[in-house]
Amino acid sequence: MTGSLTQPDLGQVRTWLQEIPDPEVPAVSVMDLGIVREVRWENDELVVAITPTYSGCPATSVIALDIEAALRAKGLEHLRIERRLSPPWTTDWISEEGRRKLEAYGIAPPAERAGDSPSPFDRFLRKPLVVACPRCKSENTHRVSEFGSTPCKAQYQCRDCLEPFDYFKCI
Amino acid sequence: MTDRKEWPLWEVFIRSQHGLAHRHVGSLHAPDAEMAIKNARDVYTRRNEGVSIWVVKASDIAASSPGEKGPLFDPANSKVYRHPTFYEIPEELGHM
Amino acid sequence: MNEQEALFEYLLRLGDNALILGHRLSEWCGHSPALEEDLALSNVALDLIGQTQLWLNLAGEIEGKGRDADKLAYLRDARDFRNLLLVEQPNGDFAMTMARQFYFDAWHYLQLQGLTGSKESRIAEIAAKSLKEVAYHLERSRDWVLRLGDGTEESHRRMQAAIDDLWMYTGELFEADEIDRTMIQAGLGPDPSALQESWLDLVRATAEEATLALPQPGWAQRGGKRGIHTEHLGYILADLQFLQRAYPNAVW
Amino acid sequence: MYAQMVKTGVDRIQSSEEMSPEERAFQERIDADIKIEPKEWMPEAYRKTLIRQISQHAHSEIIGMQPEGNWITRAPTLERKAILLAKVQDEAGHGLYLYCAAETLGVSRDELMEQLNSGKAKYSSIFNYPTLTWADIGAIGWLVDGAAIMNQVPLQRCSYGPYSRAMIRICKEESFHQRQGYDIMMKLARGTPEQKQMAQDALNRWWWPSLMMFGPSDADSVHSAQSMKWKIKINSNDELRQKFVDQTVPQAEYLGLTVPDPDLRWNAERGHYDFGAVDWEEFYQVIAGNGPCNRQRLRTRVKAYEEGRWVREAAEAYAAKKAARAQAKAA
Repeated sequence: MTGSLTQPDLGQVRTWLQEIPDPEVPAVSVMDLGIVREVRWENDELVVAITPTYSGCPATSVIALDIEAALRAKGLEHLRIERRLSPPWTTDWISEEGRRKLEAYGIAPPAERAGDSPSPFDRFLRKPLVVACPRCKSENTHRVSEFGSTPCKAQYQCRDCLEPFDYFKCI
Repeated sequence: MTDRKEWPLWEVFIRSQHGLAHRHVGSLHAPDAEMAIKNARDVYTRRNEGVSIWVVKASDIAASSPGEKGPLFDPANSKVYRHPTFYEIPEELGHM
Repeated sequence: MNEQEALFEYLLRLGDNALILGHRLSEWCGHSPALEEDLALSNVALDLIGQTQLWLNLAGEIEGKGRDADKLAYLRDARDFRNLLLVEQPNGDFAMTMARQFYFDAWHYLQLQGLTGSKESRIAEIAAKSLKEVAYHLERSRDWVLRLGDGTEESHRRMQAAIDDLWMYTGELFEADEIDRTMIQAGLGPDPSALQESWLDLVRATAEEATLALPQPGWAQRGGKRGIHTEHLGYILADLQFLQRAYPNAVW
Repeated sequence: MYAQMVKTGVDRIQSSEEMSPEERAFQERIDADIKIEPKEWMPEAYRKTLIRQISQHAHSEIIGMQPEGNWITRAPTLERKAILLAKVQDEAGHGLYLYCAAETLGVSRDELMEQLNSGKAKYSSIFNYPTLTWADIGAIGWLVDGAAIMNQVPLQRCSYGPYSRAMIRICKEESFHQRQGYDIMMKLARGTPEQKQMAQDALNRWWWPSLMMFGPSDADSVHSAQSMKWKIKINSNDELRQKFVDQTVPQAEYLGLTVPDPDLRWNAERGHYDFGAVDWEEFYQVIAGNGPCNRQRLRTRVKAYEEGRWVREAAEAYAAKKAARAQAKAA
């Protein structure tokens, strides 16, 4: 029995989770992405609730496994991963920290909030979405393809520095 | 029957509130994809059934032929090792 | 007219617009160009009937004379209705219905958007709920303006005729009267004239994409907001109110 | 029922020995409650009978929108208006599901519509009666939807996959239809004397046509026997009619209304109600096109269809133009 006798406080657990990278975008952690929805103690069992970025996301089981392994390494024996599908994950849950990390990694973070659906006036009058280049910050960019390396990303290119980059679509 | 054109048939897939994947719910007629999605919203989500809609032209669906059911699906029957229940794990190890 | 009286009148306008247009759209049920459209038009009508109940119940509450949405809808005469002339115009052909809907939806969206900022929280709440519904109405009516405008020769001709015919009823949407001004000052509702530019932007861009020519600004028909209607409203009410009038005091 | 007297094109039931190997395998699947799916082999008579039955059902939903649609603009309260509109809208939806189910059998909706519009296709006799008062809306919900549900619930188990799935969806959505009808009747039965009179009058006029919905006795019908063997018909007409009477009479009593049948009485021995003879001559006349509203209903449907033609064509033309533009841009 190597488990700690005292329960680590939840803040501590969150700090540990902060170090677990997302398997698909290793630059950001599962906390940054807002995949971890809740951490709580149920008597002596630690429960970590996670919401997959999209249902059927193949990375979900990997994430669950990573979390389990990391926390066990910290000496936590009794833990359970709870999958939470509702409400569905949205890019609105990516933290400010996460957005900064995405950009530093070369992925443009979502340009708008999914929560407030754009006015039909804006859409009809085609005020185009402004996606800034994560490298040179130019707003003179264009979409190359609706789909990037993963379904949640689109491919863009900067017209100024010519950098091709992924844009994290807003869902 | 004259050969007059009819709005094409679309198959509708809806992801329900708590469902995992999009599920086929039925079909409808619409002149184009945009209208097909909107019609699907009005036809198949009148009771708050969905959060996401896919439509695909029925004529664009390639389907397995029912007569080939045997060759297509039977071979999978013999690959029991693909199922987790195939393996016996000592009970003391707990969940794996 | 004090602020409360003005607010009552103002709520009647909101409720009556929804009621009368909902009534018109429900006339299509079973007669649409395609089954899918029967379902869609009914959905829009159902949204509008729901909005009617919310606005008119609130109006009755503000008035404080024990009238609820049903009493207001079923027991007022035409001169006491406050809806815009646009919404009471007959369905005509499908192009006419869709042109009327598009003109109205575009304005309705902006109006509701303004109302979400109302200082009266109940107004803001109803507006926020309705706004989502109307965003979808606008999508659909705009879709049809595009499809009919840029469809076949016949549909183009019909849609052009419809937007021409109804144009003179759109001026009223943006005119502010004493009641509007009271609402603006009290922070209860938006300035109708401030909505016109956005409305025109969208209507112009849509007409252009639909290969339609927008009429020149001209003489506007007005009066609905004050209870001076076209002849059509009387027939709508004869239909709408028949049972309540024929069997006074019955409960249904 | 919504599909009455569906012909199967057979004149007697084949024995197992007479069947071809395919037919035998087909019948064995049905006997084993395995669903038949669209592209699988099926006897031509099965396919044709299903098209007839499903399209009759669909046509009934669509024509059925008219008698109730009559009262949407005149509904007595905003809530009643919304409920009725939602109900008639559901009927459009159900027609649509059923046309789609029929389309899986290789017939287009346009073809089916044309059959309806030309008077060639049948729909339920019940919708050729007029709705004269608001109580008729209550009576339709209570009696007509009540009768329809009786038939539709077992059809959820029918042998053809798409039809069965459409039925499941329809039954789920229809569960409120009968209740709202009964609710209208309750309000009227407990209302003013005029309202009560209105309710009784509606029951008087709709009772017999509702019993006719189940169709004449098919105890000796080879078509019914064949359909039941194929599991596209589950119960006999008489069985369902009896069930309907047994269920409905106590409901009428609860409302304080009188069922217009002097011969109606409880038969303790049978454990069922005995009831009077249905006027089948009237039924055949209505089916043949001589009901009070046949011509009117068909004319209204044809008008909507013809007047919608330019709209459907325009949307089609627009889609084609848009696709061509997208292609030109890509090239």
